[in-house]
Amino acid sequence: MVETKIKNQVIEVTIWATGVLQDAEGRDTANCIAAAAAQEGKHVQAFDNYVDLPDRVNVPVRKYARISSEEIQEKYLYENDHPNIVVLVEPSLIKGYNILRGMPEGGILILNTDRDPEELLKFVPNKELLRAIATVDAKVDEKIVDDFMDIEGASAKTLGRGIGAVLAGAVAKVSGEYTLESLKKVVQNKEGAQKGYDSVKIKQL
Amino acid sequence: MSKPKIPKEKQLPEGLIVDCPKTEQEQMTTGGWRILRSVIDQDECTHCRVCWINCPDAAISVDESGDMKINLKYCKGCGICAATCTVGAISRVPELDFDEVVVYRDLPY
Amino acid sequence: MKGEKKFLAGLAAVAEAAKLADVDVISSFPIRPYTGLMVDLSLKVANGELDAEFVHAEGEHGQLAIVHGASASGARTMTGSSGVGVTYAFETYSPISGGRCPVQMVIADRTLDPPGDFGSEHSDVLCARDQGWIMGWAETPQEALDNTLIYYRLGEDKRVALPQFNCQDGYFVSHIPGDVVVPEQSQVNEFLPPYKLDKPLDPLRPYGHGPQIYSDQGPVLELQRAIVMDKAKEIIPGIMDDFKRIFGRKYDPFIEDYNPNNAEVCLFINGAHAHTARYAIANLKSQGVNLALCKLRFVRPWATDEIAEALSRYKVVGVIETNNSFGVAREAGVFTPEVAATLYDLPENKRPMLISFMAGLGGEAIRLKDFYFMAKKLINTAQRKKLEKPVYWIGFEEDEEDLTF
Amino acid sequence: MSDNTVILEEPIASVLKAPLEEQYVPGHRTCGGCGPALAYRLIAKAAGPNTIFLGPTGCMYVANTSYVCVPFAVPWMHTQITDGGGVASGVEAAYQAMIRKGKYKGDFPNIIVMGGDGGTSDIGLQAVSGAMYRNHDLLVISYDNESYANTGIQVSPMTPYGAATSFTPPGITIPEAKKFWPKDLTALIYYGHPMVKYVANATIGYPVDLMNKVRKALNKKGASFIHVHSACPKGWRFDASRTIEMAKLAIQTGMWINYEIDEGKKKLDHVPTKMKPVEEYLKTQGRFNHLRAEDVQKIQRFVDSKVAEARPVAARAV
Repeated sequence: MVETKIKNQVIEVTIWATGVLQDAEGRDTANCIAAAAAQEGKHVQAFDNYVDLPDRVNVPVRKYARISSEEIQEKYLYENDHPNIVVLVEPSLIKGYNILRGMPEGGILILNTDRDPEELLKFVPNKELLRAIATVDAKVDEKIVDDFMDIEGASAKTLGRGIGAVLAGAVAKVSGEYTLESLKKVVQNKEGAQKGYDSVKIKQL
Repeated sequence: MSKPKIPKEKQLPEGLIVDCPKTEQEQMTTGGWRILRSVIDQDECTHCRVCWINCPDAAISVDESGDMKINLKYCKGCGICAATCTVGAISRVPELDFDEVVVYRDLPY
Repeated sequence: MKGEKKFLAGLAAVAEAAKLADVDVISSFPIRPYTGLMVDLSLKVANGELDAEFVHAEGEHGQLAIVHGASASGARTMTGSSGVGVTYAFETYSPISGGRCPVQMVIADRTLDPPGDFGSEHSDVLCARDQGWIMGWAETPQEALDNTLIYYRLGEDKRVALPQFNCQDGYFVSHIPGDVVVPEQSQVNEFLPPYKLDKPLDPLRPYGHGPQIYSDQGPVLELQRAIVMDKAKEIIPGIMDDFKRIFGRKYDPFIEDYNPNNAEVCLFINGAHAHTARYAIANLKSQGVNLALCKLRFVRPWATDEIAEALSRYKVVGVIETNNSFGVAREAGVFTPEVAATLYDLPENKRPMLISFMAGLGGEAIRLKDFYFMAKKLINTAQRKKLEKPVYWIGFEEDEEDLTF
Repeated sequence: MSDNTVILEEPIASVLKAPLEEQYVPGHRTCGGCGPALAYRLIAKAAGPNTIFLGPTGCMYVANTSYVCVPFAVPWMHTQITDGGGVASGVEAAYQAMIRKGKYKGDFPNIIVMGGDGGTSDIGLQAVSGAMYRNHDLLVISYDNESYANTGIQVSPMTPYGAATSFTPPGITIPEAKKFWPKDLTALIYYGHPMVKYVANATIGYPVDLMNKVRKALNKKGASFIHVHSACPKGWRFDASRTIEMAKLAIQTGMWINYEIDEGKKKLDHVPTKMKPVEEYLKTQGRFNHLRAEDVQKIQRFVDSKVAEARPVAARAV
């Protein structure tokens, strides 16, 4: 039998947001993460969950970023089946959905809230999958992207203008998949990226 | 030419003709969408039914005693009820303040 | 044979069948040449011969929408069109077959624009051959009448539940009368049960028709339609047996293999021109030339095994393409690639050579001499055991006048 | 026309008298605060169980039936966005024939097309016009959220002048965003189709009025039409809790004029004697953020003339 390498190693990041209010921000967060990793020569993808769209006010929407040190072989998929990192742009979604679905052990959960990570852990029935839970308050004084032109299938008009930079900064700190410097090179809101990196509250599990 | 059989778990009704629900579509619970939960102060409520008639999700019902009851399985938390309440008897409280989990889904849909 | 003998053109014959089938809802829009069908039906409705709702649609798209809604509600329906009318309604074809509504659409072929050409070319409805509809052509008004009843029976069968294109060549079949036996109502009642839908649009039994699906459910629905198209193939022979028993007329289920003279070469043909081809075969016999004919009865479902079996008996097959498919494989019409694929799995010694004849395009008549020319090319190829040229455009070939074999 | 007709009780005197039963039940993926969903619910409530809905493609198809389930207690069928009027005509024709021929024993159903503004005023207009012209016994609803919302808010003929959509962004060359004035769909339907006995403009801001108009329309023999102004938080860019406020504000500023024409008699409903300036409406919605003072004035002039035109009773001899 010929020995075949059958697994393509890809770090999967799944971002959950609420429709309309955070659709563009969720997409932007995925774009920021992918662009930062690309700065370091990684192979990356960022895309929307197709069936979540068209988005509706308050409907959960998922955005995906994928990072790999080698070329991504299965590029044309609809979903991240096994997210290593999960980011909730809207923390309330933690109550309603199995946000860690498919996560391999040792995953990371980051929520956009001013609450403490411990407080939210009670809503995660499968918390044994996590190596860390973290919270970062990205919602304060950051402008929500509010523009019709930030729509699925259209080009990204900006990168990291709003809270996406803050969340991507937090992801950099908690996961170490890319550096804050790489992130700052790609986002407009450089202060936000720094703030996310500095202010994220991490609880190691 | 023989075609593969469709396994039971994948089968769909021929022509995609599906059953109608009677009172609620349980395949599509939307309570998990909610960021702010509406809470009715029953002492203030005048039973005018304005919140009930204005709910796009039919998530408010009138119980036997005439009280308005919010169906948290489906309420998306839009806040129309609070905005249109004639006596300001409905407040909106962050969902995360409640320990109670009403709907928990493996997948959004 | 029971029934009343009449002298009717193809569309008038279909109108008789529609009346016998007690159609409930008809939708019309004028376009030549199929219009005559609706003229006859409107009169039958006006004078009370047929109790049906006759709805004047605002276009072919509307015509199809109307029969879609009516069929989903439990009514037996008929509509029809020609040429660009057929393509205008294109959006509706897949939703109708996907919703498994067995509407019947009568087609009297007409060349697609440009420019305005009334002639019968099959390209109009052949565009829609992949939309999940039963499809086949009638050669004569009698066959048109019979096909109407056969298609309702087939399409409304619960195991199938598919819409049908009941096609005939415009003008040639639709307008030129022939002898037709119009069967008795009792015969039709025996052959064609009333249309009964399991899940109609009915407030007494509410169902939701056609919600959105996930991407991974698409294949299931596609496979369902593929399976019932297969099922149609499975039950067609039995329906033809029943038809013969009740009406006394025999139709080959899928392919009419006409080879009275043990020929080695054969024409593969669809539609009206089979009539002339049969006379060409007889005339050539008197010259010592043997030619056979395979006439297609159903384009959908395509009977791969039966067609392969029939064509495997010949050394050379000439596919007559009364349609065009610009830039297609082998650069002829839509049948050549289908026939080639059909023959592909035959062992080499049973696989005939294939020649395409572009004939009857724009509705041009195919004359006896055209068939003689085709015969010459088939026989020459058989004798030389070598394919010199895969496609001939009738009317444009240099040696068409030379009919020496 | 069939004799198996059931007459719906009208009028519904107040919210307290509205039926408690829902035909459009909870469990669907429409926006939080969705105006069209509220319209659907009120229409279904008024129509009751003996109803068949036809759903041309649009938000009220895609959001309601994603995925593989429906939120309707009554029969519903998807139609293409082009052919709601056509499919409904076919359903109506089928019931006329089947009841007459003894093939169906139930009552003649209420047949309602729930078309969006695109599915009724634009790509679906031809089919709607066909149904109206032929006077099928059915009701066409245009739930008007003033855009092709399902595909991400693209301009439709009902989009107001000056509104931004994802196909009409404001820019240096086109500062006012949308450049055309919307169609007057109700007038188009009424004055273009002489057999139509009942048309109305309604809004989710006045639910009892809407429900009564639905019942009145369904109780007519023949085709009727109701244009329902349905505020859209996603497309108009306002907070979802303000849907009803937007609907009412549209009435108060003259951006929406509620009326009915019942067998030739025109009656205005809930139209204030003194209008608020349109600016009060425009400033509440993100889609008008870019408007300059001159654009607002232009819209004000347009609305003034529409209001003036609506006021006199223009009756058609029947």
